This record gives sequence, structure tokens and C-alpha cells, in this order.
Amino acid sequence: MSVKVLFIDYRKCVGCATCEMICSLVNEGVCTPSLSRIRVVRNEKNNYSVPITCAFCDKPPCAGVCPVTAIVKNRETGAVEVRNDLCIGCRQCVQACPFGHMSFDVSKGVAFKCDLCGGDPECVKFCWTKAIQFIPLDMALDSKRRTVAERFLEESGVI
Amino acid sequence: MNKAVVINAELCNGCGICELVCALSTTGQWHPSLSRIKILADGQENLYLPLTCIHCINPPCATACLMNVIKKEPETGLTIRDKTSCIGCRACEINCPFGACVYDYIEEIVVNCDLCRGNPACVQHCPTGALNFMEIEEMMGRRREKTAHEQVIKGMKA
Amino acid sequence: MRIAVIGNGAAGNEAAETIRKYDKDAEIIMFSQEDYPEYSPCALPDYIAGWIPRMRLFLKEHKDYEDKQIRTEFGSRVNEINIEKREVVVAGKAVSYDKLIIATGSKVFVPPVKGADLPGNFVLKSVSDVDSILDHRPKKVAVIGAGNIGVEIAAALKLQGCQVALVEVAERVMPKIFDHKPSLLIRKMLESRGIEICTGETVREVKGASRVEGIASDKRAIACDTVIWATGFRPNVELAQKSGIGIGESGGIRVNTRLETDQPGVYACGDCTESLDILTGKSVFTPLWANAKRQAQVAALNCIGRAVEYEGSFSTVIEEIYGTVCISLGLTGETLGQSNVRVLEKEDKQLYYKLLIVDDRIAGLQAIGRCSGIGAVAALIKNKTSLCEVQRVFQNKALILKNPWYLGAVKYILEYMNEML
Amino acid sequence: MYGYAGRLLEVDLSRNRISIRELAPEFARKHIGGIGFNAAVLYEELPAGIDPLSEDNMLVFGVGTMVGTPFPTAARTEVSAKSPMTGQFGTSNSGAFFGTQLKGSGFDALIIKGKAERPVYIYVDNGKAEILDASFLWGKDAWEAIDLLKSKHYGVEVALIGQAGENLVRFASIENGYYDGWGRTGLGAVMGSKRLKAVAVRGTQATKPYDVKGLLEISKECQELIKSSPFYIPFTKYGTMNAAVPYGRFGAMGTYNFSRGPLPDWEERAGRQVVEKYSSRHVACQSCIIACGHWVEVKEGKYSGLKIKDLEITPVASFGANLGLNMDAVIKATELCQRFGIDLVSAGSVIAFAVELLKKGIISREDIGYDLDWGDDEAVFQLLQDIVEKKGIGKILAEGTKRAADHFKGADKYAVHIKGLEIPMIDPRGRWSTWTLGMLTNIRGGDHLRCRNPIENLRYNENKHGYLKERFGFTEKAYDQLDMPADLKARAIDLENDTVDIAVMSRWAEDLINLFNSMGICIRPPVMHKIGPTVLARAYTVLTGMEITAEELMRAAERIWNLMKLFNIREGEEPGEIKFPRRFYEEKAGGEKLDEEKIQNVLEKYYEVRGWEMNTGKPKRETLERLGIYP
Repeated sequence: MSVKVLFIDYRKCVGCATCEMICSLVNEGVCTPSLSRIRVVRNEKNNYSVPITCAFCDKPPCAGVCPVTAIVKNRETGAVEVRNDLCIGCRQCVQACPFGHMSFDVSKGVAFKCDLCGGDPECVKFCWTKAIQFIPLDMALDSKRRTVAERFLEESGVI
Repeated sequence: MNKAVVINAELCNGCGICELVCALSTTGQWHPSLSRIKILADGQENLYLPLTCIHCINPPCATACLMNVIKKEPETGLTIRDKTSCIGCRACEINCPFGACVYDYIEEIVVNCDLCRGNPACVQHCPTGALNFMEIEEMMGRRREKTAHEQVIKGMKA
Repeated sequence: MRIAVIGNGAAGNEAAETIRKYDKDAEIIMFSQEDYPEYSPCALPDYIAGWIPRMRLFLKEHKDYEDKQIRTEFGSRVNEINIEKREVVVAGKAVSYDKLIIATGSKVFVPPVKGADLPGNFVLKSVSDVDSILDHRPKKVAVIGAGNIGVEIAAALKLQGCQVALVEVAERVMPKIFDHKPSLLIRKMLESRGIEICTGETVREVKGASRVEGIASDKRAIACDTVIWATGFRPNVELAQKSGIGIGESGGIRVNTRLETDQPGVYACGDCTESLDILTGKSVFTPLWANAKRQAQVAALNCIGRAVEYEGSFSTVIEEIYGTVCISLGLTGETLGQSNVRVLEKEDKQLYYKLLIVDDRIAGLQAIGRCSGIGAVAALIKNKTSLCEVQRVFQNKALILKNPWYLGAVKYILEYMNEML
Repeated sequence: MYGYAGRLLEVDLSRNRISIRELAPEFARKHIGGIGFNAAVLYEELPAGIDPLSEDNMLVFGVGTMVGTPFPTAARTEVSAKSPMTGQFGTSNSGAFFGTQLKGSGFDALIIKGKAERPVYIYVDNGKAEILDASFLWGKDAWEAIDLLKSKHYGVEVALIGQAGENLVRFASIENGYYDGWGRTGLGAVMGSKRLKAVAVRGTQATKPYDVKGLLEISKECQELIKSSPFYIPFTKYGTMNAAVPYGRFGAMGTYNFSRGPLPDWEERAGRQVVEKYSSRHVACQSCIIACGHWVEVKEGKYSGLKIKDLEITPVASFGANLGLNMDAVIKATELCQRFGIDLVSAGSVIAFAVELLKKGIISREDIGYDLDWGDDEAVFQLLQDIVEKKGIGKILAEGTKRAADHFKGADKYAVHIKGLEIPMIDPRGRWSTWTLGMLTNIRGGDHLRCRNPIENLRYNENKHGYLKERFGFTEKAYDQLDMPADLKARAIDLENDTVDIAVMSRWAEDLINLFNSMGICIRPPVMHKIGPTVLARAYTVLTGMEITAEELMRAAERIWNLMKLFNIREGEEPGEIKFPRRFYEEKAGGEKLDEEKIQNVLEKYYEVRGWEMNTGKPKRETLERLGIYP
């Protein structure tokens, strides 16, 4: 089976941020965007909303900067995981993540991030616009390529 | 407080003003080696990297301290030291993975940044904007916004 | 829930405080043989040397325990643990518990030498040991064992005007901590202050009729009025052992990575346990303050139901000998053996260091002098970061901007990395 | 406290004092949240007869109970005060993200009292509030002020007034971020009279549900329920613009100050297809699965380059139908209203009133100072600005239609308002239904938004049943699925004759909407259609841990409605006030003239159903006792 990835198409996102509420509810038992592993950036003036979550880098910079190796790449599932017990709360991973995904729980003093809900992400189930999908990697790449190709054809006047 | 000094090293030009004002405001001495913030320089690449205490929530320096002088202050979240009890053994220095503990050779104790109790002088005097003092939520939010913006810009080009 | 903690040392106190930090309601009860509030044994030599007053040895006052709602039963020894009934027996009465943390620490091992029981023989472990040494008013001292404690106490007594001889069975000072070269540097520092150092000698007898008058080794006789045994520590496991708790090969209480013993509801941490070395993965006995506190945190958290695993013990020894900092991190050349170890040594006026590299990872570092930035190296050792990775960070501007502290480590490893290129 | 933030924030601007009230569980259960809290606070604490624009008035922001959860469409916050338009209970509801932040900052409601000495704004950040100097914001339009506040306080959501509120234009709105707002009943003027420019809130505190799994399940269930509504797909696509064509056809759209019937070119000009012309993106409020908002870009013409969130039916009706502006100008008008902070409905209506007065010769060109005509966007915008700045005739018009009509002899005939609040659309002459009765019985007056048949059918426009009934028009299956107590359902809907009893349904609809407004749920048709009190009772229970039945919830909603009615009566509401504008009874435009007597019949039937006194509409003693209200 190929690796499944969270595939986010921000063009479909309407910014309802249900995913944030669901994520914090599933993972922390409470509702608040600040404890969500997925965050929606809403720009009201230019009207875009972009859900941001972990890219599951192969060489995660967050793991690279962690001074206590509390962040590890799980080679089996592809997930990048934070070990709460080791985390010293230095927030360097927050700054290192190029996507701004890594989040920090101020009250508990630990970093947290998306772990794909252990392989069955809940946000996907609630995303009614299909802006967040959980699909095999090759499908995601295909879809990306198709979008680029279509735009290219559109711009060059073929379709 | 939940605020932190956020360092944008790309903007640092190594001028060293932060070190000077820090030393002056914390020790009264105009000597950069007493500064709680350090600029690490890589001579070849023209890289200047300011480094200061990160105020970890569960700080390794506190675990290592032989005299239990390092504590987290509950109200502010600062990592603070009881300077009168420090014996200068420097165990914290080795255990800080960032090298952010500073040995004050005048007092013969180890010290760290205390964010000037909420209004860091280094940030105020940083001429390039490399040092910022902001809430952690804001720091995370701004990062995300940058990513979102880049994605949208890229999306338009693609 | 009632949690009993046996021991009032670094581990015991850290455990109690960690529980209190995360659980406001748990009932905590601490037992200790001594009646002192927590003190720092690491600072005892500083007290002997006269750098700090006696009161500064203490890290707590009795009322600090009250403030944190920690009940204390100090001054009497726990005689027995009844695991089945979940009770500890102290001074004849039984106290029940839900969870138990054993932090009984270690004791000084004194070899069975004739005359070692004469007045004038001392060990250095507790405040009362120091009090009795100072009461004895030593003039001529023989310190047996040149480990870090031996060296510290020798240096401290020398500062107090005593005539000091340091006797070590191995061929060099601090044999388990430093390799030959740095050990020699330390020896020179000590000798320059007038400490007599006799290595490769075994003490055969303590001489004296009613009190210590001297010692005899296999090579010589040294006249002295005081003998201080710094011949190493052994885990204090008598209580655990007789209660049926399993003991490991190295003599410490056997625990898993959650610091649970083989008995239900019983945890152990600190010097009385054996732990896995973070680098070798082997069971070791590492009686170090920082390890004890970290173990205590882990034990305490598991005790209150938070699953936390102990990452392993890491040896960091830092000694200040007459103002010069001597640091040893990780493994020494001797423990690593000769095969596959790359050694990088450098010495200038300000700094000597020796880096041991195995499989592209730093396994150990010994440094004497101005050791700035060594915390970053410690992190690299502890995290088993490969130098390849460090190099990748260095060569990528974007990455080094995110990892500025790597620059702190650079002066120790730059040469090695340049060689690799 | 599960589900609620558990505290109410009280800010006294006169004394510069901030205090926090604990939320008592009994109070919460009795008044649910949102409008319920507002009604209870205002009824209990606001003295009768005060001047709405004086420091005695209170402004309450009540966050709906479900806000801050993933429950679909839970985003809404109600703002209430004594209205400067009607002199009675003024209240308005808005979504977006303000409520989530206010609740996240640890408060279920924000109560503002008194009047500041100089312009201020309130900054609420995670349980703490400050009254800060707003001199740098005063005089700025809403968008500029939001920009300034957002750059000063990172991550805030802002409720604020524009120049209209500052200048005490009676129908000024409170803007909710850039594009949303609490428009109706002139709450912006109340805020302006307190010299309060803005409320900026920020919070990261969590809403803690009682039953996590239950909340997840019910959120999913309700998502599916809403999606199963036949209105769902059209609403995700066109939003409220779905109604443009049927309203236009029925004559329910107010055209040219309600003086003409259906416009022949309306469908072409303003049918829902215009959404596709201007917009390709949708915008949602917090937790919404409909996203009825449209991101609109004007691509050509003189307003080219304008980008806002718009194309709601309300501005289209108000400026497109009532004033005859073209669609580009409607979008521009929305922008202006958002920036000035003025109610779109009242602004459009007042200007239409002025145009008609000019046409009828009651006022002259000199009174205005420039030419003004239907469809003349530049003149309309000039007059809008004059109203905001209270210049010339704008000063009179800024008082609202009712007060302006008193200024000009003979103008009363053309004044379109109920109880002083202008009417956006739903001309009862074009279509008589539960909605139109709801306009009369609406506590705040003037609009149809507090009474909407949960299953209303926009396919039919038949008035053959007279005033007491309207056509049901749904299948038996839809009837069965409707979440209503069986006996009430049987009384309200006659399946055999395919009719709905308007009075009975009105009461149910008002209570249901009140429940939605207290729980912070949106009243868009797909939601109204599928989410009923039974499922809301379950949602309330899993969220708060308080066992509650559908019946108790509806009783709470009824209690809130009665509290507001009592408030109005205390403020001197007269039975005679409750009537449509004169021209609805006198002119035929849009459909047949209204029959006053028949309407009175329905009203009385409604009073009876409500348990209110015949003729006067005062809640009867036994009704109040049943609801546990002891005035």
C-alpha cells in the first residue's frame, strides 16, 4: 500500500475552520483553534484561507533542531511525532518549521503537531469542501500535476 | 507572560548592540562578555546568529543544577535563578543544549536572560528588527500567515 | 492517592515536587533516615574549602515541605516494605501507600582494610560526615581514591591548609572520567598546589593504635591524622533487596524505562537504581545529580499515571579545579576501547580538548580550560547526532539560521568536518 | 462549567471599571445564551424610559451557546440594547469569527454600560479586559480602524462602528470585522453614544464539552442532516441570492420605496446567476458548512477593482430593488455601508424614501442640494455620505424614516417602517405568509428575520387561503420529518388541505429562531429546515452536561421572547403601533392592498396562541407563570 498524505487544496477552502474545532476536540477533548493541529489562515482583505498542517517532511527541520530528540520521524507510517515526555518546551521547532505548522501548548508547555490521528485523520471527515483530503501520495501528485497542466493549457489558449 | 524573544537571524548584521545594552542593563558594565544574549558568528559565511535563553518550559539546566537554584516562575513562565545560592559549578552550562547560560566571571555565578522582566532591552535597541518580542501565539500565527501567503502567491503562478 | 517516597536526596525531593506540580491533591509522604532538610552533597567540598557557609548547603527548609503539602517522617529509618500490603514500616509503625518511590541513594564503599574503623577514618557523603571531618580538625590527610570526589576533597582540604596526599589504585587520577592526557593535566594542576599524588598504589592498612596515625600502601607509608575514603559509591539497596525487589547486575535496583521495579506500584530512581546508558544501551550505575533528578521526574510522572519513558543516563562530569574547568562528557577512550575510535586532540594555552568519534558520531569529549559552547556538543553527543547531519546543517544557510547553537559546537568539530570534505 | 465559558464581562465606561460576573448554571439553563442572556440582562437591569443614546443604555454582546464548537453553523453572536430607532428592544445577530474569539477569551457575554469621557475601545485578551484610548481610531472608517487595531493587537476580531456610529446616525450598525455586522435597530449609534469605537477580542481558551465523543457525533450527524436538505446545494452555491428571483416574481421585493410591483427586468438584472458573474469563491463563518458568503470582484466599469464579501439578498433588495441601482453600484453601496458602519436596510430605505419625497414634490432639489433619482448611484452615495456626516437634509434623514417623516408634511404616506424600523423586503402585499405576520410581531419591528416557517416553500405564491393560512406545499415525508411536537404539528399543518396555520406556525417559528439565536446557530434555510429542538437539546446536553429536553429548550426560547415583549411593553409599546406602513393598506403595488381587519384577526389569533391578552398583546399572568417570569 502506498503512503497516504494529507492533501490540501486551499482553493477549495472557504475558511469555516471546522477542522480546527474538530482537531482540538478529537485530540484534546476541548474546542479551541489554539490547540488544533491544523490551522486555517484567513486573510480577509484578499480573501484566501489556507489550512496549514504538517507536511511530514522526510528530513523534518523540527526534528533537526530539537535539542533533546523529542521529535522523530516514524519511518513506518511517515508521521513526524513529538514525544511529550522528552519535550522541554523550548519552542525551537515552532520557529524551525518552514510551514508554521508546529504548534505549542502554552499551558502544558509542550510542542504538538499533527499525527494523522494515528492514520485516520478526523479533520478530513468533517471537511465538507474537500479542501483537506487524505489520499495516496501518487494520487496527490497526479492531482497537482493535473492542475498545473490545466492551467498551462488554459493560459496558452488550448482549452 | 507567554512572550518570547523571537529571533530572525536573517536580519542580524552582527552589530552587537544587543550584547552591549544587555551587559549594561544587567550588570552595569559595558562589557559584551557579560551579556545574556550572544551573537555567534560564522566568519566565512557572514552569518550572525543571536542566541539567548529560550525559557524552556521544562528546562534541562534546572534538572542539572546541583543547588536547585533554577526555577520556573509560575506567573511569568521565566526561567529564573536564585543568584545568592549559585555556587558557579556550571553544570547548567553543559546541560543547556543551546549554550544559553552565561558565566558571569565577576560574580562567579552562572546567569541567564530574564527578558528584563518583560521589556527586553536588546529588543528595544535592535536596529535591524532581528530581535522581536512577541507572544508565542503571535509568533506561530505570523509564521502560518507567511506560509499561507507564499502558497497563494505560488498558486497564482502555477 | 498516597505516594510514599523513601529518601530525601536529589531524587526523592525532585520526585515529590514533580508529583506536586502535576497533581495538587495527591498525598505525599517522605521518609528519611537523616533529619536534615534537603541539601546538596555536591556542594560539600565547597563548604569544606570555605567557599560557601554551612547554611547554603541546604536547598530547603523544613517549612518548604509544609508549603508544598509534603508530609515528612524524617530521622528514622524505614525498616521494611511490605509489598503485598502496600505498607512501609518505619519506627515500628506501618504506613500504607498506593504508590512507592524508592530513592535511597548510594553509600560510600570502603574496602575491607585493617584499621579502617579507627577514629580518624571518614567518608564524605552527608552533612554529618563533613561536620565530623571538620570537628576532627585534620592537619595531615590521606585521601584514598582519586575519583571526582577524592580530587575535590583533596583540593578543598589543601585550601584549608592541610597537608594532603591522594592515593589512587589506578595508574592516573580520575581514571574512570578522564583518559591519560587530560588526567595528566589535572594531576599537574593538583601537584602544582602541593598535593602529593600516589597512583598505582593500593592501601593495605590504616595504622594507629587508638586513632589514625598513618597509612601503608603496597609501596610506601604515609603519616597522617585523617583518612578520607573516596573509594566510590555503591547503590543503597538493602531495604529493597530484603523486601524482594529485584536487583540488577551492576548492583542497583532493576527498573524498566518507566522506572518501575519488578514489584507492582513500586518505582525507584536516583543512585539506588541501575539505568541504561544513553550511548551504549548497557546497564550502568551512574550516580550523578542530573541523572537522579531526571529519573525522579520520570518515576514521579509514571506514578501519577502519565506514561513517560526515561531516555537513559548520560555521564556529564564537571570539575572546577582551582578555577580551571574540567569537563568529561559521555564515554572515555578506555571504555570505548581502541577499535574504530577516531580521536581528535587539541591543546592551546586556553583549552585542551579530546574528542572521541565513533561511527561519525561524537561518543565522548574531555575538555580542560575555557569550555564555552560545550553545551551544544553535549546535546550532539546525547542526541547521537551524526556529524554528517551537522555538516549538512552548516552547509545550508537556511538550516544554520534555524540552529544557531550549532555554531557553539563548531570549534570542537570543525577540523574533523574539514577532514571529511 | 462545561460548554460555557462560565463568565460574563461587564465594562462600565463611565466609571472606567471592569468587573466579571460568574455565570450561574441555573441562569444559563434558563436563558441558554446569546439573545437569551441579552434579554435577561436588559430586562432585569435597564431602567424603563431611558434615552437610548444616553449613558444609561446598556449594550450586550451575547455569544451563542454552541459557538466555539464544531457544531455546524455555530458562529453567531447577538448584540442587544434599547434601540434608538424603535425605543424598544433593539437586537441584531451576526456570525463570522467574533463570537468564537469572545468565548475563547473566556466570556459568554460582554455587557457595556455608561459612557466614556473620550473615545475609547475595549480590548479583551484571554480573560482580561482593558479600556484603551481610541483617539487614533476616531473618525476612521471601519475598515481603516480594523486595520489599525489588527496591527496593534495581533489576532483580534473586532466589532466596531464607523463614522455613522460616531455621528449618532440612528441606524448606524456595529460592524463585525470587515464585511459582517450587527446592522439592525441602530446599535452602532448606542455604541457611538458611549464613545466606544471598538471592541477587540482575542482568546485562546478552550470550550470544554461535557461529552467529547457525543459532540463529535452530533456535529457529524447535523452536518449530514443539513446536507440532506433540498436547500443545501443551492445555498452553498448562491447563498441568500437564491431568493432574488422568487421574491421578485412574487412582488415580495420592495421596489422603488415599495411603490411598484415586480420589475420586468429583475431576473435578468439580479437573478442568482449574477453570483457567477462576480464571484468564484465562497466565504464561510466559523464552523459553517454552507458558506453562503461570496467573495465578489467588480471587474469592469467605474467600480472596477472593488473586492469585498457581498452579494447577499439584503443589499441587493435594499439598493438594487428599492433604489434601482445596478449590480455594480449595489456592491459599491455595500462597501460604503460597511465602511461607514451603517445599516444597509435602513440606509437604502431612508434614501428611497427621500427619492420618493422628491418625486412627489414634498421636498425639493434645493433641500437636497443636488439631483437625486432612482438608479442614480452617485447621488445616492452622496446622500448616504450626507446622512453619515449629518449634512444638510442628511441630518434629518439620519434620524430614520419615521422621525424624518414627521419633518415633512404629507411624508407619512411614504414612510415604510414598522415601529420605526425600516423594512428590507418581503412585501406582504406580494406574498402573505408566516414571514409577513412575523414582521408585525417581530419584537424589534421592521423585518422578517425573527419569524420564518422552518419549512417554507418558495415555489408557491398563493394567497387563496386568506390571511389565516398559507400553502404548506411539501410531501408527507417532509411533514413527518419536521421536528415539532406532534400535537402542535397537527394544529399548525393541515396535510389534507395542504395548509399551514400562520398564527400557530408564527409562534413556533419565532421561538425556534429565538432558540437558534440563543444557541448561536444560523437560520439559513437548510439549517432551519433540518435542525429542530430535539437535536438541539441533545447538542446542548452533550456540550454542557445539563440534561435538557426539546420542550424545555423551546420553553426557554419562549421565555426569552416574552422577556423581550415585556421589555417593549415597559417601554410603552402600543397595540396600535403594530401595523404595516400606511401605503401597504392603501396602494396596490406588489399585489393586493392589505386588509387591516383580517390582519387584526390573525394578530389576535397569534396573541391567543402565545397566551397574550387579546387586543393589547400583553403576556397574560398565567403565561408568565408558566414560563417562570415574575415581573
